[in-house]
Amino acid sequence: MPETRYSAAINRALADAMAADESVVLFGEDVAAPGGPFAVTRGLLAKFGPLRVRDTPISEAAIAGAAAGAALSGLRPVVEIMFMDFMTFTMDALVNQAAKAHFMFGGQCSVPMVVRAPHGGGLNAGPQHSQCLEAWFAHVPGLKVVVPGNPADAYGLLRAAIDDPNPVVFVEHKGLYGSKGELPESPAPVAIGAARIARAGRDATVVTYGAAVAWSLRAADALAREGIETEVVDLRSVQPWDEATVLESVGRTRRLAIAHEAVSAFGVGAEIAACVSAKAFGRLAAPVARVGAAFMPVPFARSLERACLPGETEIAAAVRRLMAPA
Amino acid sequence: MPETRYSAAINRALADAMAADESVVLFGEDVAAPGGPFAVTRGLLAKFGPLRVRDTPISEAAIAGAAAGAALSGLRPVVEIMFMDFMTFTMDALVNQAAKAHFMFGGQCSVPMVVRAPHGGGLNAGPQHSQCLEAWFAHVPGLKVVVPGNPADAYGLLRAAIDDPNPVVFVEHKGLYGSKGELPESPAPVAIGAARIARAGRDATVVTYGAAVAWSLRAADALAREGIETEVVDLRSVQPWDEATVLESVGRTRRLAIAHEAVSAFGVGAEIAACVSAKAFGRLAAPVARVGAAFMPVPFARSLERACLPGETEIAAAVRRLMAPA
Amino acid sequence: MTQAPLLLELYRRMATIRRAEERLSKLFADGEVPGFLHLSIGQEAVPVGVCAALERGDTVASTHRGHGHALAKGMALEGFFAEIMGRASGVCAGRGGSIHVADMSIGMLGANGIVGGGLPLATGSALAHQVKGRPNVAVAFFGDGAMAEGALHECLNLARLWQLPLVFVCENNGWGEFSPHERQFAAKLAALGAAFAIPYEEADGTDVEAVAAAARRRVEPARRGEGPQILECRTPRWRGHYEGDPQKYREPSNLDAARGQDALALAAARLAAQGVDAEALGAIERAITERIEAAVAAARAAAEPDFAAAVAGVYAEARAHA
Amino acid sequence: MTQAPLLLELYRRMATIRRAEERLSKLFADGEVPGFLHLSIGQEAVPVGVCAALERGDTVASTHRGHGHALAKGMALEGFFAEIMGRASGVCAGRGGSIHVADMSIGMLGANGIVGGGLPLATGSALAHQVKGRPNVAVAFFGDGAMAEGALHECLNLARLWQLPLVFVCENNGWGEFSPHERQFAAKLAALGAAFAIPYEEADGTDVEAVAAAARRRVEPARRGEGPQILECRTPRWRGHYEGDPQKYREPSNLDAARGQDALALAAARLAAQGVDAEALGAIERAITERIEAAVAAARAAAEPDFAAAVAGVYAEARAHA
Ligand SMILES: Cc1ncc(C[n+]2csc(CCOP(=O)(O)OP(=O)(O)O)c2C)c(N)n1
Ligand SMILES: Cc1ncc(C[n+]2csc(CCOP(=O)(O)OP(=O)(O)O)c2C)c(N)n1
Ligand SMILES: [Mg+2]
Ligand SMILES: [Mg+2]
Repeated sequence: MPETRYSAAINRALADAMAADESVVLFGEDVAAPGGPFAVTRGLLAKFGPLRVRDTPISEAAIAGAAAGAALSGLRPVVEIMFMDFMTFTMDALVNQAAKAHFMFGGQCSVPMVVRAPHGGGLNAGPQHSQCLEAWFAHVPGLKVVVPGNPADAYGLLRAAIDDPNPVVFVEHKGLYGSKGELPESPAPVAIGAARIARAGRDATVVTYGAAVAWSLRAADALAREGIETEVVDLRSVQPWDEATVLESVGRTRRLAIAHEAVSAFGVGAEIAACVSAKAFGRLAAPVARVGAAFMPVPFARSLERACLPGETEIAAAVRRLMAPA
Repeated sequence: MPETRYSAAINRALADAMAADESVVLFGEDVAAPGGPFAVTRGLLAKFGPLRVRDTPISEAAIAGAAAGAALSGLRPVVEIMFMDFMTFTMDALVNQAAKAHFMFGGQCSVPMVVRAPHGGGLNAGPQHSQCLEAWFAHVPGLKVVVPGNPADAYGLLRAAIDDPNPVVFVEHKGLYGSKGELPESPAPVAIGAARIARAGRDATVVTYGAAVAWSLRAADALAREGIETEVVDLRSVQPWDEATVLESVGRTRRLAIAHEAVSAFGVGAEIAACVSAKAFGRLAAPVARVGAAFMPVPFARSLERACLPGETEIAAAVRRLMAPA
Repeated sequence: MTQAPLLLELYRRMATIRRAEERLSKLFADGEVPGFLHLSIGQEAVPVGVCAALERGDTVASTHRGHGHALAKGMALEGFFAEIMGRASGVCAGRGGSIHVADMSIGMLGANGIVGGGLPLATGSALAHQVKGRPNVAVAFFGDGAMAEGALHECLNLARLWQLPLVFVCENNGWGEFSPHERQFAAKLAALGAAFAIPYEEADGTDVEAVAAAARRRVEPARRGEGPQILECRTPRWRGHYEGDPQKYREPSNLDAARGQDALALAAARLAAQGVDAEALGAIERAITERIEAAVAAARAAAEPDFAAAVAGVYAEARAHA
Repeated sequence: MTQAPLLLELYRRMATIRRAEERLSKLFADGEVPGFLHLSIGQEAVPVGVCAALERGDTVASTHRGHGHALAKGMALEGFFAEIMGRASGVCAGRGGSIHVADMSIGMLGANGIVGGGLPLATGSALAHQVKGRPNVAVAFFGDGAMAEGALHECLNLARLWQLPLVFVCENNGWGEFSPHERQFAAKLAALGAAFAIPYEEADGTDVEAVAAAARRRVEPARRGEGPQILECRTPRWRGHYEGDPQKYREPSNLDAARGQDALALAAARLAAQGVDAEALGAIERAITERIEAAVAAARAAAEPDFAAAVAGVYAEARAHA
């Protein structure tokens, strides 16, 4: 089980998928010759050649739209949108074309494409380079949304996303690229829609995904020192999301906090909170808590960004409030 | 109190706002000479001239972006995006530019613009002409989202939206354009963020907005015949939404259903359900219910569309379930 | 000059589109067609001429006014009518309707409710042909109104950079909805093509032989790997933007001029000069009418779409993973 | 030939930008500038030349590489440094940083993190000038990489249709991030301009006098109501795409060629020929350095931005309604 960086795991998943299936192609801004703005696609041009690995002009709408068209015509394109903030330009291609084609053409075709998009703050990159917009895509029937929180999941979920016949938004986190974790010698795909118990615990459940998994695990460590055993559920995908695993965990702990980096209001956590509050009605020991970014654009200055984005501290505090006697 | 059509109320609000403030300008596809695809802007070109009322080419991204730039330079543009489905093209202008400018420039400027966009199905217009996407915008700090359900609110909220220094997505419903309601001789603006008790009731609360207000009122009529007194709260705006009024109502009825036409999953109702479930924890007599469209693109065929979209029947059924002994 | 048999076949295809859309107009008026209906009556020479230059493996991305593209590419009338009438037997199972008729088995990637929406799809389809080494081209049909969308610019550029086997076909009917083209777009497509060094040709969109010849001249270099091509066809808009549009914004003279350009009449006159008599055309028309009536009858008899199947049809089924 | 006093002033402005960015580079290396930092060192002649043709009421929409535009339009060094260093006294209260420096009081509508994002903003600003009857123009700065975005196409068209007082200024430094321009865009801007019948002119972006003269020739017709104009300036990229970029993708010869084009050295040589001696330039440089160091010191001494104020600053305050 060698230690692998998150970015290297993605790179390996791309390479393995391209080796396994000639239909898999890669394109995006600076992904080929320069090896990707975050060096995630390094070496793939040399391995698979310029027919299958291409730099594009700065044309996000056409990148996403061409991916949809290519998927309709026999390719399995994996495209990169350099920052999730620029997914704004891909909305029509994704929402009106890719997401609907299988359904609205009566099941004649599928649209096996993956859009990789790094989200998240922590780099002081400011309001237009830090957003977490996955809730938009989760609201769109026909799209899947995957958010790996560690290298093994990044590998396994990307393989599954590329194999998937549906358009998948594959959300990476800029802050995770350098993080390390174990990756098996022969890693397997990870099913989309299956959460993972990242840490078992009996007192409270934290449901989370992406970079917030690590924060939640650190919060759980801190809480354990106070005698609070927190179960951490890594959703791994938010559309579909693994309701059964979440309900099972909450059924045991009777306390739920949801943690993500995106703004809380109208975020992914709202759906989970609404669903669990209804389905576990009367069995919860405390109201479902939500931890997310403050309701504001992600500010630039270090102190502002730190105050805006949630982290270990906020998650631990939320769990402590769950444990407080009503 | 003359009876006025919803579309005429919007037209009058535009005319009154333009008469009151020379900075208000109007542009969009076919809004000037042809008077609007739904005839909402008819007569305004003749009244205010071609400098202030303009047809645009089919360039939604530029329409929204130019509106933001114009708002930064002293105008109060009101632009029309012909179907809310085409807001996909305006996301960058709205989310990365308009929504953030006031904040990220440190409060130097405001962006007083309104994007009018009709949403909703019922016309068998199919998957790309029927969507309700307001949840996307509600998730974006810096945007306001207004959804009038009757002619008086359409007038009053549009006046307020045009007056507002922030970018406002003004969501109309295609199915409401022909509907009638009372409009005072001298109608006043309606504050954004204040819900309206559309019908008082003691047994259950239905929180709703847009076209679903009428469905909810009809459901309440039906329920009343069964002895169930339903309070109907018309949110009128979903960002901000009137938490106080909703909590007050639910505090009395202890039962809440949320009804909107958009897909339930990750929709506006999720936020309201999450919030109320937490804040009224332990005081609810039943889990919060959500009524929305089936999780699918809005299908074309009459029977499919009817089955996909919610209505009076689904709302009444949800309230009945709220009333059923646990 | 084209031999009569070919022109006759082109006539037959154009007449099929014309009669099918006339029938739809009637069905719409009678309430048998839900939703919006955009007819291409008068414009038949463009899809028929262009598709005459295509092979089955070639792909076509269409527009909201896509009936002609669908039928010219080979869509069967049964699935076509059933779809537009909202039946389970429709080519899209009644989920798409007029604006979304599609048939992947013949490379018809769908009519499209998004103006300019077909441009990136065709670009991607051409990319697939290129990557897979297929001897095929993709065609992007778009209207003059779509020229103003940024998608045109991005796709012209991408197609040229990658030398994709892609033919941009503009159906310039002079109108984008209720506004004339001149008030919507300030450039000529020819000049845009020149700016990107993409070969451009204009054809008379009322003359199916001229369109077919020009289409061959554009399709073949694209097929040979010489990169994207542009074909612009001026074509008349006979009807309103959609059925029910009273066209108050339109001068009667403009409408008259449009109605004066009749691709069917022109082809019929040429056929007559070549010795194909009215009798022969009449027989063709009767056969078309019979097929259309059969398709309408079948659609009427067909089941309503199944809602449970639609609910289950949002996602394509994924392979199972550990 | 320009009189020395004007060229001297242009030199002073260019030197201010150069020294300010050199200072930022050092501050960045020292960890005093958070986030990404895109420097325009080597490109100073373009913002300075263009802004020399502008008036205070004219508006400018900028790019991610916007320091030059901000300073050339008149942004004060104090607010500039404090913003990029993330202080409460920053021109954007520390909320935007380098990629978002803006000063509405001088018509600087903001640097922009979105490639091509300034194009529609400038289009709208020009519309506002036109509607309000102001004798002003808007300028859209954009890089060669931005040419591929659909926004360019849509805005060229809209500006031409409406004859807006808008000047498109392309800073063509030959690179879009890590890829050379030729691999990103297949058209020439001149030809695109011609397609839309928008007057186009190219200027040597190393020669501030040439840029200023060309900018005047483009700004004045726009101001007179003759519609949009295009100015393209070839300009060298001396640095990496952002600070810290090792530029492995770049041939040393390409970098050397860029460094060989020095707007400041060119202006200094001309000034020398006109009798402005090294002494005089030295004095200017010393004054600039002093102002910069004062601004840096002030920024260092300034407070951290206030989070509560930021939370309260998401929405502009609305008037009260019933
Ligand atoms: C993105 C988008 N914007 C606007 C519309 C509304 N709309 C439908 S057709 C049309 C006019 C299109 O004109 P053109 O491309 O010339 O095609 P034509 O109708 O003339 O065949 C418009 C504006 C749309 N469907 N999609
Ligand atoms: C919409 C969008 N896409 C991609 C990026 C990432 N990006 C930032 S700068 C840049 C290159 C821009 O090139 P150019 O316009 O030539 O400006 P230059 O950096 O050369 O000044 C890219 C791709 C972005 N910021 N915005
Ligand atoms: Mg047209
Ligand atoms: Mg550049």
